[in-house]
Amino acid sequence: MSNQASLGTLIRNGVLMENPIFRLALSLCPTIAVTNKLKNGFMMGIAVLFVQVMVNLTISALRKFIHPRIRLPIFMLIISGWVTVVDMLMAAYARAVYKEMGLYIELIVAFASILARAELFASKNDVMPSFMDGIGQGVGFLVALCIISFFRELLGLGSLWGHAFVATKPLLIMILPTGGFFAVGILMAFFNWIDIRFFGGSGASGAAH
Amino acid sequence: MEATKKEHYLVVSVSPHVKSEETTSRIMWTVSLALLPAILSGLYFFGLKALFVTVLCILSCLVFEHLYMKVVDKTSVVSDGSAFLTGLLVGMNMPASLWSFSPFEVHIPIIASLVAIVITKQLFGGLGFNIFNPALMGRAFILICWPRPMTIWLHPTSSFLALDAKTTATPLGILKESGMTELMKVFGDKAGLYQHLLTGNVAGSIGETSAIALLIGGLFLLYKRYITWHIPVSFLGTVAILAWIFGGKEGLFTGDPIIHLLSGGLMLGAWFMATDYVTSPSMKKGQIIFGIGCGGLTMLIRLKGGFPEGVMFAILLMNCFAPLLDRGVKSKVFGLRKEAAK
Amino acid sequence: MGTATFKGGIHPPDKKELSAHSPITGAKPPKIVVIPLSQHAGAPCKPLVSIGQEVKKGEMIGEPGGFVSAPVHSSVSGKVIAIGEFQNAMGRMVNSVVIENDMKDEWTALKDSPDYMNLSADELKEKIKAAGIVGLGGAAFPTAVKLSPPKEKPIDAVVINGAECEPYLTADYRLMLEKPKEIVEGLKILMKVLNLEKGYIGIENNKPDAVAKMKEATAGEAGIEVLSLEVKYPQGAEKMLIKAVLGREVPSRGLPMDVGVVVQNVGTALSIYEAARFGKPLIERVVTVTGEGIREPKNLMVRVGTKISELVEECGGLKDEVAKVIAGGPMMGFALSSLDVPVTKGTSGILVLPEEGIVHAEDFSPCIRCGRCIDVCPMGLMPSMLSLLAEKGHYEDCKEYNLFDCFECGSCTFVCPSKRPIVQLVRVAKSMVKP
Amino acid sequence: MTPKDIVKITLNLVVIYVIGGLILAGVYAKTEPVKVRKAYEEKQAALKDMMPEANSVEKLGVWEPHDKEAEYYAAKKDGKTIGYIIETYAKGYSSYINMLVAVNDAFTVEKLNILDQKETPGLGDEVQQPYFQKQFKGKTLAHLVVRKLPTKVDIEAVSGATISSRAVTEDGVKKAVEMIKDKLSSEVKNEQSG
Amino acid sequence: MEFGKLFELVIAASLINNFVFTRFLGLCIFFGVSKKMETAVGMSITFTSVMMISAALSWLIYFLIMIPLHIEFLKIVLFIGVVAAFVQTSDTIMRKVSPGLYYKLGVYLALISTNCIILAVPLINAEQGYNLIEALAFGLGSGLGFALALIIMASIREKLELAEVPRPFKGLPIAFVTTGLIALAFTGFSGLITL
Ligand SMILES: Cc1cc2nc3c(=O)[nH]c(=O)nc-3n(C[C@H](O)[C@H](O)[C@H](O)COP(=O)(O)O)c2cc1C
Ligand SMILES: Cc1cc2nc3c(=O)[nH]c(=O)nc-3n(C[C@H](O)[C@H](O)[C@H](O)COP(=O)(O)O)c2cc1C
Ligand SMILES: Cc1cc2nc3c(=O)[nH]c(=O)nc-3n(C[C@H](O)[C@H](O)[C@H](O)COP(=O)(O)O)c2cc1C
Ligand SMILES: Cc1cc2nc3c(=O)[nH]c(=O)nc-3n(C[C@H](O)[C@H](O)[C@H](O)CO)c2cc1C
Ligand code: SF4
Ligand code: SF4
Ligand code: SF4
Ligand code: SF4
Ligand code: FES
Repeated sequence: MSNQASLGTLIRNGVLMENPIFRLALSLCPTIAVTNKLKNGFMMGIAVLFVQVMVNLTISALRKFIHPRIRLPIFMLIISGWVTVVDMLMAAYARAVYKEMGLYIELIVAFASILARAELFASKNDVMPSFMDGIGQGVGFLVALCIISFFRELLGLGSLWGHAFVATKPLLIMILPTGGFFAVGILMAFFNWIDIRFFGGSGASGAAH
Repeated sequence: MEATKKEHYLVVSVSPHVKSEETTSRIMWTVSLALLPAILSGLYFFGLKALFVTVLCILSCLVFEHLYMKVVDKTSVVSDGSAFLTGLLVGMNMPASLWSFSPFEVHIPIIASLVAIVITKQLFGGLGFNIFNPALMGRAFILICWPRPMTIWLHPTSSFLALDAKTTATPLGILKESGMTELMKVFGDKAGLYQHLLTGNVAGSIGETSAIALLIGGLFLLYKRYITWHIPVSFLGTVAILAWIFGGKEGLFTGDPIIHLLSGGLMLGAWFMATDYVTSPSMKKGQIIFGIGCGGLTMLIRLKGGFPEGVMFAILLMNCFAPLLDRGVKSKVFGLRKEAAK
Repeated sequence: MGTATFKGGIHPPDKKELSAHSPITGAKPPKIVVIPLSQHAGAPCKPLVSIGQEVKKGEMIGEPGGFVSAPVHSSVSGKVIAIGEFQNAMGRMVNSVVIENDMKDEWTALKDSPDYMNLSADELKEKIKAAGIVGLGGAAFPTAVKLSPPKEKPIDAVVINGAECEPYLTADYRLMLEKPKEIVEGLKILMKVLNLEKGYIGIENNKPDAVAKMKEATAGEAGIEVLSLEVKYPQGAEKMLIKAVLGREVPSRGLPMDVGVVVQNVGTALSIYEAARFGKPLIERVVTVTGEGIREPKNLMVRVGTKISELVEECGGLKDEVAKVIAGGPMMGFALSSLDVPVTKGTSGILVLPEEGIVHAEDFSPCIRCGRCIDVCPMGLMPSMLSLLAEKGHYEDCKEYNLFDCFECGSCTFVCPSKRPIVQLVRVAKSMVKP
Repeated sequence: MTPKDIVKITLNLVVIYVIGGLILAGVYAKTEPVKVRKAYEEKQAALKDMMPEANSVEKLGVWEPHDKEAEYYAAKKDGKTIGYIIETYAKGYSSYINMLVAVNDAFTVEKLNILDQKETPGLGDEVQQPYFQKQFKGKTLAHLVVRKLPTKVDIEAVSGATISSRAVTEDGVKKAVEMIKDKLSSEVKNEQSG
Repeated sequence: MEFGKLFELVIAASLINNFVFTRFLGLCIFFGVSKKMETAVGMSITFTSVMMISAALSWLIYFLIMIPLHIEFLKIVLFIGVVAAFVQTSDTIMRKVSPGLYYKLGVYLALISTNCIILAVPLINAEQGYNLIEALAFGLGSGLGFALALIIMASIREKLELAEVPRPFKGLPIAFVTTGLIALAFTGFSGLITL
């Protein structure tokens, strides 16, 4: 990705073409673990967005200063620092959500997608593009989480953001593990289908890991 | 001689030039036939409602299979009988109570059929490629989605047209929740219980209750060599042994294996569902391990787990291991000794 | 039941009654013979004649082109009218000598040896070699080569293969009924050449009269044993035969000589006797012309090079317009695209299936993993996996499933309920990878 | 690695650690009190909610249902004990069900509040529904039994979830009431004898 | 009794609360390396051992250093540091001591250090307040459960290679659906042990 790429392209890439979840199959754990409710999915997305942006900012700002030999450990340190910040903030101010998905917030630290962006983009670019890249990536993640959790909550609980539409639970399994895997699998297939059908793509999603 | 040559049209194909009469569809239809005694017994005890549910499942499966083939532009092979058999088995695994329109519950068997045919079978490449037993996956799916309707059992009545909905618990349900004494209270004595279990005069899924009818069908398949003894015998044997050792309340070796053998979905599962070619290992040694695994998991769930009945989950869990068993157990190649293997 | 056998195998309807009761008769002398110079496994022959040359019956017309090869002789007396590429039964073009029969049946001078049993092993082997004898059981492997095992592989038994397990075929059966003595003599020659004490004759027990005849013929012969074998295809495949008769397992991808055995077909044994006793080269063989699609099934003594169309004609012609004509048996034979091809040393039968007996290979369905093919494979392979891997182009992976142990007997394909062309797929895979 | 590199790396590490440590410590200092305060408030609110008429709740002690730590409290109004609130765990169908039980000074159940459970959605988790929890008000020890048929006197099971219902009623509430009754009477005894 | 408890812990961690099928941890690696049996087995071995050792290491750090110093809030930073450092060290040691083993398993080590599951075990141990033995048992159970999931999945995916999966579902989507179905089968274990 060159520096000339416009900021808009950067965001579009993150949200659509290189969506960490549907196209790259990265950072899958929270994708399934917290997406049984729209609210949880959204909060997770926000948390990741925040971390990604802050990490990109920090790293691009410090990139000239960091010695290449200890690049990766420093990156990890920075990421875990920001995750800790988010973790503490949520523990204090978003307690209900945090109680349900605290572990997965802490696990943001190990998201391959965050480290990958830091390494591939932020460590080579200026603050502003890195910021935009972070937004693009983070929003992509957020959108994916919202799509998945939208379907799962709607089908599984018959509600959205906690507001029930029907008295029954239409397809309870959707909020259970099986439903999470189904939702991601079927959405991935759907994007592949679009790719094949309208863009003549190969439909092969997923770089390993 | 020139004339002879001109007159004749010679068909050329590769050897062998003769083939056996057996076909895939004949196998599927014969297995369906072997299920006839059990389904008749189900209809006898659960009446018109059972008929309704079973037919609904069969039709849904056939329709979904056909529609899927149309959507993906393949030639529909509904006549091969495998979708019919799947539908029949889905139906036989449903409680007859699902016939109800109010509360509206007839969508449940339809969704089971959808999951069976489209998700479990066709998404994986269709006949021959599915990893999991379609009928059982369909059932597991709806059990999780609608646990309440799926655990409401009609009382077996002999009146075919009865539309009342008297419900009761299954023998295994009673055994799990209240223990043997309660079971004896309901059925009088052991002999009475065995008799009920054999004939099918107990609550349960439509096609699972009559052990004797299922046994007849299973032995028929065995006789026709459509299945081999390996899976049923190792499955049932493991259940019997474990039930005897761990099934008793008074300590080890005091359990009653017969109750466990005759009740629940065991007979249906061991003879007709664990033996599904597609989802079980193809080597005999693998099949025996598969059967033992099914038996062990069944008893683990029945005795220790959260569900009163474990056959369905046991078979599905072992389905996960079938490809592994096929990979691990290979045939003994003629003239190839272990150390000689290159 | 005590009858010897192997693991696996199938029981196709044997249909032998169509021709079992018709004695071997000489086929009408052909007007023209087309004699391929490559009728055997191994190097083709070099022609010894030229166009226009007169040849006698039994005269050598092609000399061996290498160590694994066998000479070819004229089966008629007459004039060479062409030498060139002609189609053979497998549909391949092979170099052949065409001879016009002058109907005089003049033999070349043959070397008679009434005291053949006193000849040395090497002399006998030389006679067999000169007579151009190859295995008549199928692969047409030069017999003299088989009889020269390397030193490190001592041979201790010879087995005469009278199984004739392919459905329909009755050539070996009629030979055993009609020429038992000669076959036993052939066996004794084999034992002498290989310096053996023991010889066996294995016959499937659906031919009790042949078993009885051979027992009678071997009465009083020390060291020769006649065994009746379970009726099961492919009992006659040499690895299975050796397992059944001697209980030995030829190692994977090995040869019978690896377990000290030589296997020869009954027809081969007869030819060996005739070569040793009369010096007669291999110019004719028994061919069963049979099947529901032919009017008069027969067992004929046919000269090598006779066109198959002539045999069909002699047996009353085809019944249907559409038919399948097979050189060999129904399990392993080749379907002919033309009847205008010659009988060779390896042609054991001509089978005509009528229109309604033809199974179409095109409409097959996915493997349902029923395991029937695994149960019947005599080699203990997993044909289901082989066919699936080959179908999807994973040829290399076929080797993990012992692709090259398959000898294409067709048992798996016979039983498959999904009608999968397993053998064909195996052949494709074999052609795509190196062993 | 040149000495210059080593210096730079050390500098790197020191700077990052110091800055990072400062930021984290700062956030920690800001959020931790909030977290602690909120947790405390939530707990107080929950306890208060159990006994609305009480104006203070006092911790009495700790007990260990199913080896898990749980507290019990005295609810006071104007210094006078009007009831007790007990936290407990019950062994349910697939999880331990965490709940608060409030009893008045006659050991009649005032209120039940299920705090946390992971029972089967759609079945066992119905015990969280108000219609089930409301049944407990006014029940004495003798009536803390589960019936599968409609009942006004005892506790009616959630249909299809007898195990969870029983767990809440018999393993949870009943044991909690028995425990508090026991503890208090033995205290009384102790006081009398001491 | 103590032993029985530990056994329950191992069973619960490996089957009932299987990392992949019910806890949704380590999914990137799970989908990434389950394509071929060989890699799945290599990963399983590496994984189970790393899991146990890092459980022990982080337990020591948490209970002997962090709690006394009241710096629990740094647990994310410290755990990832410790685990990454440990993985890095074993990488170096393995390369020197046993190049053969390194050749086989080295690549998995590298994958593990950036994986969420490696952090999950210490975090859950800390949250549950397990003692050292329990923490080890939990690490073992989680590792075994993950290994089981990987190996099952690899055998299934190798089989699916030959199947006519509809094109949009080829590759990862069908792997997800498969995992969903396995997870459904694994619900059979629910209620086995109350957690
Ligand atoms: C599947 C199969 C079946 C065979 N059946 C017979 C048989 O029934 N009789 C026979 O003589 N040869 C049969 N053969 C050929 C034998 O394996 C063997 O090559 C032959 O007996 C050797 O004798 P020959 O060299 O004299 O032909 C069969 C081969 C195969 C692969
Ligand atoms: C390449 C090749 C080499 C062979 N070499 C020998 C040999 O050295 N000695 C021997 O006894 N048979 C040898 N055979 C013959 C086989 O043992 C077998 O009899 C022959 O292939 C007939 O096969 P059939 O079973 O299809 O008729 C050889 C066969 C082939 C194809
Ligand atoms: C999928 C499934 C989940 C279940 N979950 C629960 C549960 O969470 N709580 C419970 O008490 N019973 C549960 N059960 C039912 C019990 O096994 C048992 O059948 C039930 O408690 C009997 O209650 P009933 O007599 O009211 O039907 C479940 C059953 C199934 C099939
Ligand atoms: C012996 C036998 C048992 C079968 N059992 C089942 C079964 O339990 N469930 C099912 O959906 N189909 C069953 N089938 C039908 C068929 O194999 C199944 O639809 C395939 O799994 C579809 O690929 C069975 C077929 C046979 C021959
Ligand atoms: S079919 Fe083959 S093996 Fe069987 S008898 Fe004929 S030539 Fe021999
Ligand atoms: S089938 Fe196999 S053994 Fe028989 S001739 Fe052909 S290659 Fe040789
Ligand atoms: S053709 Fe090959 S795979 Fe099939 S049965 Fe014969 S030897 Fe086995
Ligand atoms: S016989 Fe045919 S359907 Fe059966 S396993 Fe073999 S190849 Fe598959
Ligand atoms: S997010 Fe858990 S392994 Fe990638």
